[in-house]
Amino acid sequence: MHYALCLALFLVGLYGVMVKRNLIKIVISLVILESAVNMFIIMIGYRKDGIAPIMSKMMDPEVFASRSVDPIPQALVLTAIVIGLGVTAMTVALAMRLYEKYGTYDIKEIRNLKG
Amino acid sequence: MLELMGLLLIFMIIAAIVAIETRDLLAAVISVTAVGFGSVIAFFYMRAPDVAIVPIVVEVLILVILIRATLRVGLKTFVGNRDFFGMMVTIAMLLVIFLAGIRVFNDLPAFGEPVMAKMMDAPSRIYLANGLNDTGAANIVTAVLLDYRAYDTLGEATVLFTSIIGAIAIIRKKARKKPSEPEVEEWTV
Amino acid sequence: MDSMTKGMTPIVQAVSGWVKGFILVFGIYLVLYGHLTPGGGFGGGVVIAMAFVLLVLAHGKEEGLRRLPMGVAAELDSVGALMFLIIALLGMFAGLGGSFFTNFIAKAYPGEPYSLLSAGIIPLANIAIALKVASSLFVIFMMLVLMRVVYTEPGKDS
Amino acid sequence: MQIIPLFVAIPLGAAFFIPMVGRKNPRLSDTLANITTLALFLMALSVIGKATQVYWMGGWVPRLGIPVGINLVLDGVSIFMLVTITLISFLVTIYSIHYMDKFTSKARFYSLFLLMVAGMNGVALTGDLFNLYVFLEITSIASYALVAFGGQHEELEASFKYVVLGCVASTLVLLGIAITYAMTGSLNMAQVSTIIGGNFKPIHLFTMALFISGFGLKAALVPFHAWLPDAHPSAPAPISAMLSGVVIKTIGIYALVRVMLNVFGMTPLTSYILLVLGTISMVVGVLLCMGQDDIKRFLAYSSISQIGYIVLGFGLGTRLGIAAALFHLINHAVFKSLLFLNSGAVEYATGTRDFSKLGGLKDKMPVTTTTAVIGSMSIAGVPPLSGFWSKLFIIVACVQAERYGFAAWAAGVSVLTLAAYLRMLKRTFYGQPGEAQPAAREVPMSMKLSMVALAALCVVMGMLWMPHAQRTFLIPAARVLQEGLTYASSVLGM
Repeated sequence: MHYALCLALFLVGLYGVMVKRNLIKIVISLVILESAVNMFIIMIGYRKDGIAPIMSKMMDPEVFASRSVDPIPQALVLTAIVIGLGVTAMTVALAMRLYEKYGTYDIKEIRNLKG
Repeated sequence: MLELMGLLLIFMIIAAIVAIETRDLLAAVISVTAVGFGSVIAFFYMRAPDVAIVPIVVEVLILVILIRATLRVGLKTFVGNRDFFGMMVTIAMLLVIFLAGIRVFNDLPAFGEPVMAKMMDAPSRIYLANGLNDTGAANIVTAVLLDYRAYDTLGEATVLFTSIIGAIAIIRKKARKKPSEPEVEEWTV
Repeated sequence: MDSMTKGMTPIVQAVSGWVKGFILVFGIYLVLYGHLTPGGGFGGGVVIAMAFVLLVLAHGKEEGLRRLPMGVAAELDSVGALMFLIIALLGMFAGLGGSFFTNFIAKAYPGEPYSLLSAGIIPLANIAIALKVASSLFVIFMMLVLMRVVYTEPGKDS
Repeated sequence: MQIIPLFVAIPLGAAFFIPMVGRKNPRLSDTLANITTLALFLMALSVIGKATQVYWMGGWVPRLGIPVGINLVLDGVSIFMLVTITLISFLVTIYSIHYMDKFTSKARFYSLFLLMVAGMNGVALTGDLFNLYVFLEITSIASYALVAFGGQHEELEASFKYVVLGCVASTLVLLGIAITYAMTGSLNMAQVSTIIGGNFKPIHLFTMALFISGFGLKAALVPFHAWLPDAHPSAPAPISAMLSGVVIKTIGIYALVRVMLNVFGMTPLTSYILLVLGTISMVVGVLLCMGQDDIKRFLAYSSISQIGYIVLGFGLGTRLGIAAALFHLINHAVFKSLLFLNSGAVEYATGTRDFSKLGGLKDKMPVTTTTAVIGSMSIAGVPPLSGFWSKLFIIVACVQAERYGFAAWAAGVSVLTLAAYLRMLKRTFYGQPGEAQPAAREVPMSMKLSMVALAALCVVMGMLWMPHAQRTFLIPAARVLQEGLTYASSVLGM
């Protein structure tokens, strides 16, 4: 159920990428796509009534290991978020340059190259 | 509590649809930030404080960048979609993926029961049991990020470096010169 | 549109002067204690960059560039990345562990768990990453702020 | 001191360093970049013929057979890819010394170039799924920026198209990796393959579909090829050579084949999908390329067709098929980079890439013409050049696997390729002089040097099928892929 909702979020992003004509809308759709995947990865690692994977002196290591959520997905998502940020920044830079050249964000009017 | 998570996801989907479908530009940018903050809340809820800190700030930065990209060029509204036929084909295709996804996702472990609970060989078990002794870091996520899987983090830092150099290269005003002209370094963009 | 060049009202400037100091300290805290509490190089670096973003938003881009010129920020970006790579390469020397990314400090001086100086190269790597992330986000933000978007007719490229 | 991590660390270090020192002094960045790629090429040559080595990052060796850290695997295929990548990138950096004088910010160009090389080396070496994704992104982002490097209208537009489709592809791959992790709890390719081990549930098929569409987008296989004919021609010529020559093969084909064959294991279904995708790409690519009037767009469409041959060979799944596909992969890397460098030389000398404005260049640019003829004949499969042998062996492998239909398609497309290339040669180098080149002169030394080197390789590469070269270079690579799931035991040492 939860995974299906996450997939729906992913597909909403994919829909935006494929259907929208405005460059900024496409960038927004890519951001949504990335957050959907990040969300999915964190959900994989969640343990019901779990605790954060940060040890403290008060906690018994055995109890910690049996109750903590999965740390790997969290490390992966940290990496993925930064990658997404880099791509977004570069895409926005590209979109702004394109605006400068064509005076529009509409992909229909930008179409110079034939598929 | 799992219902709360479902509600949060539904909220994010609605915000995403608003972001994609609204004609008002500022509303679209703000809605996509709402999706981001929805995921921040979800990360806190799913016991991932390390992950939650980064998107808070990243979302603000993306908001600033997107508003900069949209507002300063003075555009207010967006124009519509690509042609109707292509849109229908896309929607049909996405529906097929969705139905296939729902069907196969039954094979995944249920939400709330991570795979490491079942798999005896999962590396996560080793990280949780020995992380502190192996690396000296009490924050196991940091231990994974900067010691066990530090090579990924090097790659991640490189990605950021690449995109910055790339963005600078894309934004520079003068891209071509005559072969005989000397190289000039300019920061005015 | 003017706020990017001249900055905002004096009230905003005064408040942001205080807030930005707190943000900076919080960012540095996140970096230094990244191996003990939530946070780390990336989170901390982004927070530090936000302090500069606030500076630019409140006081205008001239002030921001005076505090940290673009050229210097771009060099810091390279320096941070190189530092991280060198930390990784140091581990390759036989005396220090022998493979890429060996945590050679933790092997030699295991340090008291839960203290600031535990975890070997992890705090050092956090500092390098924070330097890298903060300067690169500052660069990208300033690039997009400084960029003048002027529409040129097709076929009139420079 | 182990050499394996240096394949990634050296180009990374150079890429971080060059923007610091090279901004004011372009000649210094030329020197540094060329030394780096030469060093990488020599390192790649030095590992040819070595047995499989596994390198655990940070000294985190597996505990009780459970991989803890990230591993780099230097096996036959990785060596093969490393040699291809570093060979082409070395010759292309030599070419760039003079070619890139047309552009500003040379230091950033080299930095991005080396990041791209580092990313590809990382992809070729890694034994970890998520690490594969990270290095895939490094390569992709560097190539997005390099496509837009010229800063003109169509370059920015092509780059935007490439970014959007590339991002979708990366997200699909990441989703695939996430589902794989959710099923197995591991990211290590060897461990994942022992857990999945060829017994498929529907979700594995779904994951494989994600990987095929993600990597297929990166490799521009036919239903996913929309970005390539824009992106490859728009880039500066050295980058077009890299993109068509090695990038689509490393982050598309190699990654796809590694995941399909070594992690999931080849099944009749995946084999059939690859065969069909390969054949469609082969046919559609060559048909689309016949009608082009821009020399670089022509070459870009032809790349799609040749990629089809490679995928067809891998799809057969037999030892001969895989070896022939690898052979065609390295051959195509050589002659397609050569042809793109030729097109860059033509553009450098005349300022245009349009067939209708070109013609009769053979007297003014003899070196470019000769090398272009060798490259074209090789790609069209004229004996005794390298392309002939690899296409022949792909067809033989099809026949041996009793896939006669596919063999016929491969032979037919080869004839069409020859016709298309003869037309290209006639309209560019022979025939009536066009309007665009009254002042055309032969290009500077460094550009000539790398074109001649690549043309010479086209002639001698057929020798790779000699028994000795085959045994040390091709067969170990083909064996790793063909033996599929034994990959796991050779990596984890069980």
